Amino acid sequence: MEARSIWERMMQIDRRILYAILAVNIVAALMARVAIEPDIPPPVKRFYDTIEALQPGDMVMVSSTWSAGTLAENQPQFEAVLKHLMRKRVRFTIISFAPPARDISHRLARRLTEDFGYVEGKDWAHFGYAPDIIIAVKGMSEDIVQAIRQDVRRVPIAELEVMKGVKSLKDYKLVVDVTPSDTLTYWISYRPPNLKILYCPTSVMAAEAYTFLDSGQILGMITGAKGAYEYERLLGIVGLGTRFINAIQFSHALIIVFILLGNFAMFMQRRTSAS
Amino acid sequence: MLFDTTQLVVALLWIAGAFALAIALIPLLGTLPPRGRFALISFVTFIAGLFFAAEFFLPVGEDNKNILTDPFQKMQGSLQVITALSLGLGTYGLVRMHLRNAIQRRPQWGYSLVLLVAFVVMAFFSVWNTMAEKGLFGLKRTPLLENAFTLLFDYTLIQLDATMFSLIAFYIFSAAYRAFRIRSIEASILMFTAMLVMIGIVPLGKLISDSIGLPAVQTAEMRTNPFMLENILYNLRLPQIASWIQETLNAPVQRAIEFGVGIGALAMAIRLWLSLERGIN
Amino acid sequence: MDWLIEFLPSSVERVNVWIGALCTFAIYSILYRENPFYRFFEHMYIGLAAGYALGPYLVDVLYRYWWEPIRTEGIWWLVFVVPFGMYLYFIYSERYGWISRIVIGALIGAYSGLAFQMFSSRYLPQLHSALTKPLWFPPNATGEIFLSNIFNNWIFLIILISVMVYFTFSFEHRGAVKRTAILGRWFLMIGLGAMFGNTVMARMALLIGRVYYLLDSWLMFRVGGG
Amino acid sequence: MSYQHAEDNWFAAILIGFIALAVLVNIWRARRGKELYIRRIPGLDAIDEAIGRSTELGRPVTMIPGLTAFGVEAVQALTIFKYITKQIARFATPMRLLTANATVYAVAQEAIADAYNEAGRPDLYDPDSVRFLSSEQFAFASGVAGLMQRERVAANFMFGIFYAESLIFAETGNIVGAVQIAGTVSFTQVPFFVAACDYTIIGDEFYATSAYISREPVLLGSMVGQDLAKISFASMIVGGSLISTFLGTDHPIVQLLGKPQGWQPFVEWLSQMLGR
Repeated sequence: MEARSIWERMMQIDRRILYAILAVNIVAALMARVAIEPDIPPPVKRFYDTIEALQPGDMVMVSSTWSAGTLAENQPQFEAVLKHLMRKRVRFTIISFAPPARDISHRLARRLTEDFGYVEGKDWAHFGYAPDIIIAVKGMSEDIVQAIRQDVRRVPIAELEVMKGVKSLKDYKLVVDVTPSDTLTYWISYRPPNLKILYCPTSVMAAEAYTFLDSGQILGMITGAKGAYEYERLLGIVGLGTRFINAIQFSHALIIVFILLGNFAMFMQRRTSAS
Repeated sequence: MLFDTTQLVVALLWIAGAFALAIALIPLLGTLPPRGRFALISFVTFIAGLFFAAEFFLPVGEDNKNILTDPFQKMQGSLQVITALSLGLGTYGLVRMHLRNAIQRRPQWGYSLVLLVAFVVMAFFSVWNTMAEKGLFGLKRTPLLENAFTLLFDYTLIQLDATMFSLIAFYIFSAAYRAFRIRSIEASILMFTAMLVMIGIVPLGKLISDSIGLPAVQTAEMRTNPFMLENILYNLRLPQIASWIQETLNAPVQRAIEFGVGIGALAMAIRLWLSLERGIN
Repeated sequence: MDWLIEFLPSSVERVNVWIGALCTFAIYSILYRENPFYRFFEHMYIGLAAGYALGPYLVDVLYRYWWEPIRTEGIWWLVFVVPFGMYLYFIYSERYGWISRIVIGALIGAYSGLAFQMFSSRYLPQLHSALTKPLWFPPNATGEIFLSNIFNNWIFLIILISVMVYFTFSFEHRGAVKRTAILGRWFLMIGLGAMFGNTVMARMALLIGRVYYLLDSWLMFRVGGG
Repeated sequence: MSYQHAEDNWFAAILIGFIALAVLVNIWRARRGKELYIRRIPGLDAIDEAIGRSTELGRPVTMIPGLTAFGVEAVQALTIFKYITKQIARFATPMRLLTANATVYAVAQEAIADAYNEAGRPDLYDPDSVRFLSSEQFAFASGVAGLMQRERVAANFMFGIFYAESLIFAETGNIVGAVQIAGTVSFTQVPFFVAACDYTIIGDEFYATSAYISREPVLLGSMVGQDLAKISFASMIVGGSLISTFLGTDHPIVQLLGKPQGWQPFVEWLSQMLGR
């Protein structure tokens, strides 16, 4: 039997070894304490500038449809955006289009608002969960009291102090869509014409969104946990994005190295078998 | 209170009547010949589509509404109700299959049993939880419900869900090493772009560019004078390349895809609306 | 020692976290090989997911969009929605199976009808944006326009048109059209490459999220960064 | 920047009307027996080549419609699988069609039996060659991967709608050295297919492939109508860009082409022009 060349063995490496390499790489990178300053990409900068331009007391809708499945991507975004909104003393309301998303965003918002002295019902509110996004967005564009009726704590919307002077989505300045699924289409299609959209997708959906950034259908975008890291640097805070970024970038580096290695091994093996 | 009870009874009577009507119609429908069946299905399909289409196309008044705008909400709600019922259909199929496995003691029937037990327990707490939220039938959120729901949902279902999703990372890594070969021009363009984007969008890309001494900022002079050497070097920074790929090269590609998909979806909507699609209806 | 005491499942909270970790390891065990442990948790997962859906996606929807409007707003015609929606369940019947197609037809029709607003709102602003990219310094320039913007506008137009040409089918591609289409396919690969790079990042982030859970919540290591 | 109703810019209604007309008129023409032309896409040559190579090896061919639920895409994927089956039936190459959906499974059985009949080799049809593995994503994926490795398939065809499991199929096919052709409308999965397969049929090409094979009038007519729509989009983009360049980006004609509230300025401009 012919001895297998090192290249051949390299190409037929057990996949479990590869899995282990990836896992070790991620654990090590999560533990590492190095920080590299990022370059801020234009969509993140525009996101930041749009919120910076808000006046205290302006209304913002946060559409939060993520839950633990994509926590690593969406929680850093959600936290960074909320902190920025509260820093600007802006009023905001949250709505979810999936039940687990409601629970997780309400819990998180309650914890975050405490630090900024925001009072639920007075400075912010959670509208709970709406099963159908078309009904919710179209309804809220006309009349929020009618469409939502009561907040997540079952307090009637009309009695919330935060809703003073606010009748419908037309009185909002912005909607921030934090999402792992296709909620953006519905915000784009059914919102009132003047409501601006900021977008926090998981990275999978980011590439496709560039056409909307170009057309102005969305004004800014934070791409996954990596984007949250860039946003955290703009805000000058340390959050989950900062914790995850090393693991993200070193896993990218690892994959690139292994793609190159795989191709190199194939090339060498072809050369040796040809000669 | 009395008024409320009367209203409840009336509502229940209406619903009972509607069910009676639906059941009474079945034998009648059964007498339809195949051609009539197809005509009926096509007609219902067309009418359902016509409502939503007309709401969009009809002229609107001062308040930005036409006569169909208000019923729109209720129609859309009905659509949701029917979709919800179809969920029951899928659940029924799943439960039926595994019940059969378990009862007939087919191979691996133990796992079917696990599935059924998990289903029944979770369904019980989930429905209870939903009803308690609405205060239906006087149900409340008790500590038992809270604890059971936290355990089953937050610490089991959600964990399993997140882990299932994250498995793909391992597969991607393994596939990247074993399957992504320079086999054609296309695959090479794709891989090369992907690698540039992957390194350019993370801070490592900036670090690499900085360490080989490329200028870190674009001055006003460089903007107005794009052929300056500094400006060319600046644009060769990995973050700048990645940004440019995504915003200038990728955006028009995505838009062309969008147009193709949008036109295709519109054409398909028209075919389905008018029941022209063969093999489906 | 303190760490060990805290680490062990000694409170309800810790038991929950341990169960979460157990679920995670059970699913990851498939990476080694298919095994009964994995299969047990996989079936549990399917059962739990199906059971959970009934609360929010069936009971809640029926309550909100059917029962409540009937009861409180008195919209009586809604009573017909559920009985006729139930015709769906005839799908399992040999004799009356076709009746379920009436309801499916209504769903298909409705989604077709909704397509028109979606088409207008989603694609027309993109069309408008595609044709407001001046190919030279325009007469009504608002704000600064640089040569690089003009250059990028040309690239945008060329890529957009060539990819669209690639996706035409009703005429023979030959000569210049063929070359444009081939170019279009190559440009397409650039877009797909960008999607690929971002997808890798997303998947890695989700895995990192799981590892973070194990390190932070389960092992109680404070994970650093920065 | 959004459309609540067609009145926001009647151009929307005009454009939709044009596309609907283009599609319906061409479907009508095709039904009347008019031979509509659809070009043979390169993907089809790739399919034929893969069939040729697998018949030389004599090992089985796998066909996977992914997780595609029964619907338009499933019907079209089966059209393509039927075509492939007819080709390999002539050389008696064994085939496996693996599904994750019970309805697709039932329809596929019928379609494959038909294909063997039409190829004149009903004796070759083995009911066990069409299989329902599992409706669960990864259980299905590991089932497919196992089968591909055990039988060392020579060619692997993947057509339909795919999700994250696409990677596992493509990687496994690669390991066993199969010729792989994929065709999907799921753009998020296309990168994986391009990187790991020999040829990938992308987006609308998938519909064009099945229209080409089946010669179904509705599909052909629709494809031609969609092409007209695409050509009109492209010409509006080129024309609009020129107007933007020479007359400014806020010219009424430019506003008409897709901008919400763009109708009114256009009508005013038009009446001014006509009045002069």
